[in-house]
Amino acid sequence: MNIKTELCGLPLDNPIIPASGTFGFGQEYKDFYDLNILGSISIKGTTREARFGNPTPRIAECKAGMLNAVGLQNPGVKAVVDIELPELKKIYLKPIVANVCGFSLDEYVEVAQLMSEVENVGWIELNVSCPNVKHGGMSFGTDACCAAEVTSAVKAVSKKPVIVKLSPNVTDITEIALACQEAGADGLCLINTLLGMRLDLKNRKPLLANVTGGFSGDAVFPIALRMIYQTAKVCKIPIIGCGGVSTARDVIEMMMAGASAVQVGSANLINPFASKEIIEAMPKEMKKLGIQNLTDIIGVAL
Amino acid sequence: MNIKTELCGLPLDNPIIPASGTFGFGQEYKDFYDLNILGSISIKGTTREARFGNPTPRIAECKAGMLNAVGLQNPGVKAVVDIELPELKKIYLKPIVANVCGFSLDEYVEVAQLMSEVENVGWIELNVSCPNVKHGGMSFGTDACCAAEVTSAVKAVSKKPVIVKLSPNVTDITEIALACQEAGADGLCLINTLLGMRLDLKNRKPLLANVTGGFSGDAVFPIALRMIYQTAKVCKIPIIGCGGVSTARDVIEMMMAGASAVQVGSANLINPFASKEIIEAMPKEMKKLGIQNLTDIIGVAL
Amino acid sequence: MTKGLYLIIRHERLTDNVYRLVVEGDTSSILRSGQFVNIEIERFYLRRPISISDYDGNTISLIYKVVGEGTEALTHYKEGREIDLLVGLGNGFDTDTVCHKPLVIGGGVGIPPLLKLTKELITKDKQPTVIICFNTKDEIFLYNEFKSLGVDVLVTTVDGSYGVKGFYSDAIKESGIKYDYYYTCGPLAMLKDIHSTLSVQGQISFEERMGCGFGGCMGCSHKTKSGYKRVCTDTIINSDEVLFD
Amino acid sequence: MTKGLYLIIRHERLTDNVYRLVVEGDTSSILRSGQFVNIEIERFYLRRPISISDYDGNTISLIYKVVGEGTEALTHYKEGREIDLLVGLGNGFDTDTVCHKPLVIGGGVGIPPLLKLTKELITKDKQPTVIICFNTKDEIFLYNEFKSLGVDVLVTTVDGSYGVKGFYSDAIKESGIKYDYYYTCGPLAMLKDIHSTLSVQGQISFEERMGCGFGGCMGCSHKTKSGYKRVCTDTIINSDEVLFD
Ligand SMILES: Cc1cc2nc3c(=O)[nH]c(=O)nc-3n(C[C@H](O)[C@H](O)[C@H](O)COP(=O)(O)OP(=O)(O)OC[C@H]3O[C@@H](n4cnc5c(N)ncnc54)[C@H](O)[C@@H]3O)c2cc1C
Ligand SMILES: Cc1cc2nc3c(=O)[nH]c(=O)nc-3n(C[C@H](O)[C@H](O)[C@H](O)COP(=O)(O)OP(=O)(O)OC[C@H]3O[C@@H](n4cnc5c(N)ncnc54)[C@H](O)[C@@H]3O)c2cc1C
Ligand SMILES: Cc1cc2nc3c(=O)[nH]c(=O)nc-3n(C[C@H](O)[C@H](O)[C@H](O)COP(=O)(O)O)c2cc1C
Ligand SMILES: Cc1cc2nc3c(=O)[nH]c(=O)nc-3n(C[C@H](O)[C@H](O)[C@H](O)COP(=O)(O)O)c2cc1C
Ligand code: FES
Ligand code: FES
Repeated sequence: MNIKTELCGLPLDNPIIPASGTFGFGQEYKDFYDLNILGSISIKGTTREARFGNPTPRIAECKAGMLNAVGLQNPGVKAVVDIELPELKKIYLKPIVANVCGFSLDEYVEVAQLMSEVENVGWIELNVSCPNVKHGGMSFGTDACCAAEVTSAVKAVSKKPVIVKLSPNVTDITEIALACQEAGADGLCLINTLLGMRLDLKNRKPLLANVTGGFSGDAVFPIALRMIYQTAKVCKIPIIGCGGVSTARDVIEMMMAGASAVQVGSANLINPFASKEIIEAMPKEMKKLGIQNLTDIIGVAL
Repeated sequence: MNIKTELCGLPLDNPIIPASGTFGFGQEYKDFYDLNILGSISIKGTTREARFGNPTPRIAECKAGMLNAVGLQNPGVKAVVDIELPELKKIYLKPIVANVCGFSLDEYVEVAQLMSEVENVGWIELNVSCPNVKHGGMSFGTDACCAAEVTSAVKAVSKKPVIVKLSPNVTDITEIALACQEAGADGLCLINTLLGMRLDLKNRKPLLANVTGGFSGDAVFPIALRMIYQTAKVCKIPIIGCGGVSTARDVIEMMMAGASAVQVGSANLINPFASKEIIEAMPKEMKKLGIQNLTDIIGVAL
Repeated sequence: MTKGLYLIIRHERLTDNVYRLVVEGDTSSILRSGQFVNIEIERFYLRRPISISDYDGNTISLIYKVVGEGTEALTHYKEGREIDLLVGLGNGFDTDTVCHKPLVIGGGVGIPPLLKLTKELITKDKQPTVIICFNTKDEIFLYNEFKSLGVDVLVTTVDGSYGVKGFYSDAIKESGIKYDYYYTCGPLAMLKDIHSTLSVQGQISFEERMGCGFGGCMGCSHKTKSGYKRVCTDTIINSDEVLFD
Repeated sequence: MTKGLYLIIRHERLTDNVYRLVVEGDTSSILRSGQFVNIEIERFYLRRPISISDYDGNTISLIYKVVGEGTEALTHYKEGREIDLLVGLGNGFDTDTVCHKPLVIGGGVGIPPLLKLTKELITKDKQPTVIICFNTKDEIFLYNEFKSLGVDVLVTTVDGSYGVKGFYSDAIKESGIKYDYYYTCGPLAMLKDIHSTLSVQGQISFEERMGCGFGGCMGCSHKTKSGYKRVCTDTIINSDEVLFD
């Protein structure tokens, strides 16, 4: 059984990548298992300045999922480049995915450029889809022109392949996806979180201080799968599938729908060994389904 | 404890309305319990002609939810008006919600007009959001102009309040909601199903014959709640909440977010007594939360 | 239809991946053989429909094959545990049809409902011949139960490892049995073949992916000569109404 | 941190809505009192963080209050059942600080972690005075456990139905106890009051809604004088670092 795959020309030992925001900068998981089993790691979304993010509560529970309104807490690109990435390199030897966010075109460009110069950064993941920050984030990802504009600006400076991470909170995901492809994106990651909300019934007000939050976890899988499928039908560039993945079967389903690699997000939070366990379960599930090479099934259902 | 509420000027004994497509025309449930406990009943989406709908499989399971691609199977408006509604009237004495669908503006208008003339129809529910039919259904609900156009055309002929049932598969629900309100809608129902998909891993192809289907059930609740809240913030007309409701607490949460009544859909399918059990549980949950009159909490969280 | 908690009083493995689950509870809503129950399985959103293989005043016997995650999870339910069922779904077999020597043909996990059916046919003084079809010897189940009813039971295996080698049709050919009607449940290919091959009338049991199991969702519709039917309410269709596409 | 299945060996009701759950399993990752476990509860997506009230070589004692659906569901877990825990989360109390007569102040379900803390303080030759605060007499729990350690235990109830009427501060006033440090866990209002009122240094245990409990999601951040901290990894903060907003 061969679980290797490839992403924008770079080989991956396996398709499993912990999703941005659910794996910090790797340090929190290093005592749980040897991270080098992972295909890659997508680091916490990074902005130019350090950010505390939104006030708490920032987390709410849902049936089969969760809301977060962290709001891009991160130490800022300088600290990430100077401290976090070198620290991560000590414990994780493969190229990582640098998740980049911004509140203006300039910020995206600056952060992406700095990140792309770091040796252990394999890919830039352009997060135009964070629903938890005002003026920026998702607003870039819900309009095809904006998404294209930021994509081509970042492409112009990036020394590494640029993967645009799309928001599912749109009427037509393929319109945005195609615009990014045309603007030069090397790949797409879908999906980021859906915009959701919960109330605190005792206090009769929104549970999250930020009012709304990003919905992720088991519940979102069928929506993510549909968007991957629709996008893979019309786009040529590779896709990272993401959203509600918690088993090896989910990974296979996303790859059959067109994903070349798969990110695991919230599942890591409720089971810190999730990504490792999924990787270890891949060969058994592949055998059951008669899959020899994982790359054989990418997009077979299209 | 007072569980009465009101919808577009008509009183409801309680806010619970089985959602369209999950309660047939009432007959399937009549042996399970006395339907007259229900606030109202929304009947299966009706079109001008009789329709078989989509080929099977039409149902797929998801974590915490389901996909359906029934595709508006119904006996056509004539049979509904002449047979189904009179039959329903024998077992259910209150006004019902007539869910109307079409493939053209004309069809919506014709079906709605015929329905609105039936005595036990209390409201017209304009389904501009069915994701399971090509050319029609959801395409009317994802564009503000189309939604407004069909709303005002139907308003012009309807003898009953017109509630527009919106699709959640849009970038900005408030834009569509406001357009409908301006076009004269008496109320809004949100949400219909989210567009989702599952694959059959053994056959390596989409599980549903229709490829995609409408995603409903527990999983969609936080998305529905967010859309209700966002819409209630900007619209003055009453809202029926719908999507993932399975408990009395869910009903209360939706009402606090701005819903005047609440539809229960998929929950009826996995527990045919769901709507009844929710109604019966309302007073106890209200007591726990110190709610005397249900109408007091409509929109308190806004 | 009854909804209720049923107590698992027996749960045993019959073959490598076929299990028998016997539960205790209200069976008053079961009116005919060929009806089914819809089982709630923890962590799964939809219920799983399984035919009633046998029943009496207060027990129901179900036989199921592990094909996916839901049935796999069900195997872990222990005796003594309670399980939420919708009971008495579907129309069931009509055993009052005029016939004397019906064939009862089952394939794989289509066989279970035929056990109670055969008992009913015997009670109504018909003389059923049972043909049960498997892939191979190791997959055979319910043979002794049918045998003990005192009827003729023919077994076929595709690989010939037990009984007649081949399919139901080979059993008919080899044994030369006479029949004037049939009842059948099994894989679609078998049903189609029976429908097009046998010259007598019969009743055919169908399967479809279900949302509810009791007629509420229109998820399971199929076309028949007399219009659209729902598999969950019209599980069993007279052969002259059946349309295969 | 250890993740594993822990066997429930005792589960009992202490007051109307407070329960003690004792589990057996690997405790090697628990390094200090004041750490917590994160409990997987069936049907709930997120785990529930509960402080370790006491532990030894192979058992962990948890005390929890029913406040919502998750803790309600937990009450139905029977002895003999296994439960999935992340064990040894959070930084825990530092009992090596230079002090001789620390106050240990707990309110409501902030009291549990203070039991093991008090034991540790005694082991380290400090002379703790314990103040545990409740609303009313019927809500009192752990009193005997603290008493049996041989330390002074003051109880307050808001309604005066037992012990000192009022709050922790009334107990200090009435008893005139001397102290040179404090450890506290309880409702936010109490923590704020302690922080602003007591003139000595201390350690304060915080709560926040958590996504993971081990530092992975940044869901639980709060601001301190030395920058942003995560409540799950820095549950307990020195009073001179604490910022209340
Ligand atoms: C009326 C009826 C009677 C049945 N009687 C029996 C029986 O007596 N013994 C037996 O072994 N099986 C029977 N089946 C088939 C049985 O329902 C499926 O094998 C079972 O639902 C598979 O569940 P799973 O979770 O293991 O599979 P999964 O593939 O994981 O299930 C996913 C979803 O697909 C549905 N599904 C999968 N296969 C089928 C199928 N063949 N038919 C309908 N839905 C399916 C499941 O119910 C579930 O909703 C019957 C089906 C129907 C419709
Ligand atoms: C570090 C830490 C230690 C704790 N120790 C104890 C203890 O020893 N005994 C005890 O009774 N309680 C303790 N709590 C509080 C306990 O975690 C909550 O009461 C519990 O999670 C409520 O769950 P629920 O499902 O009943 O409530 P729900 O309101 O239904 O829970 C919904 C969501 O909100 C979260 N939540 C609700 N209240 C709180 C809260 N106060 N703090 C954090 N998350 C919350 C839940 O974990 C869940 O994710 C502790 C909390 C933290 C953070
Ligand atoms: C707590 C949390 C924080 C997140 N932070 C980021 C982020 O910084 N950048 C980003 O692109 N996505 C972020 N996400 C989104 C995830 O990377 C992922 O796209 C989403 O959660 C869906 O996957 P899942 O269902 O597997 O969690 C975050 C998600 C969670 C739960
Ligand atoms: C099987 C099925 C059929 C449906 N048919 C219709 C329909 O005909 N018209 C309509 O407006 N909505 C239809 N819906 C959508 C529901 O009315 C409801 O909006 C949706 O399922 C979300 O609610 P829920 O999560 O409670 O199921 C259907 C849903 C299901 C599951
Ligand atoms: S399964 Fe719902 S109508 Fe048949
Ligand atoms: S709860 Fe996840 S970082 Fe603290």
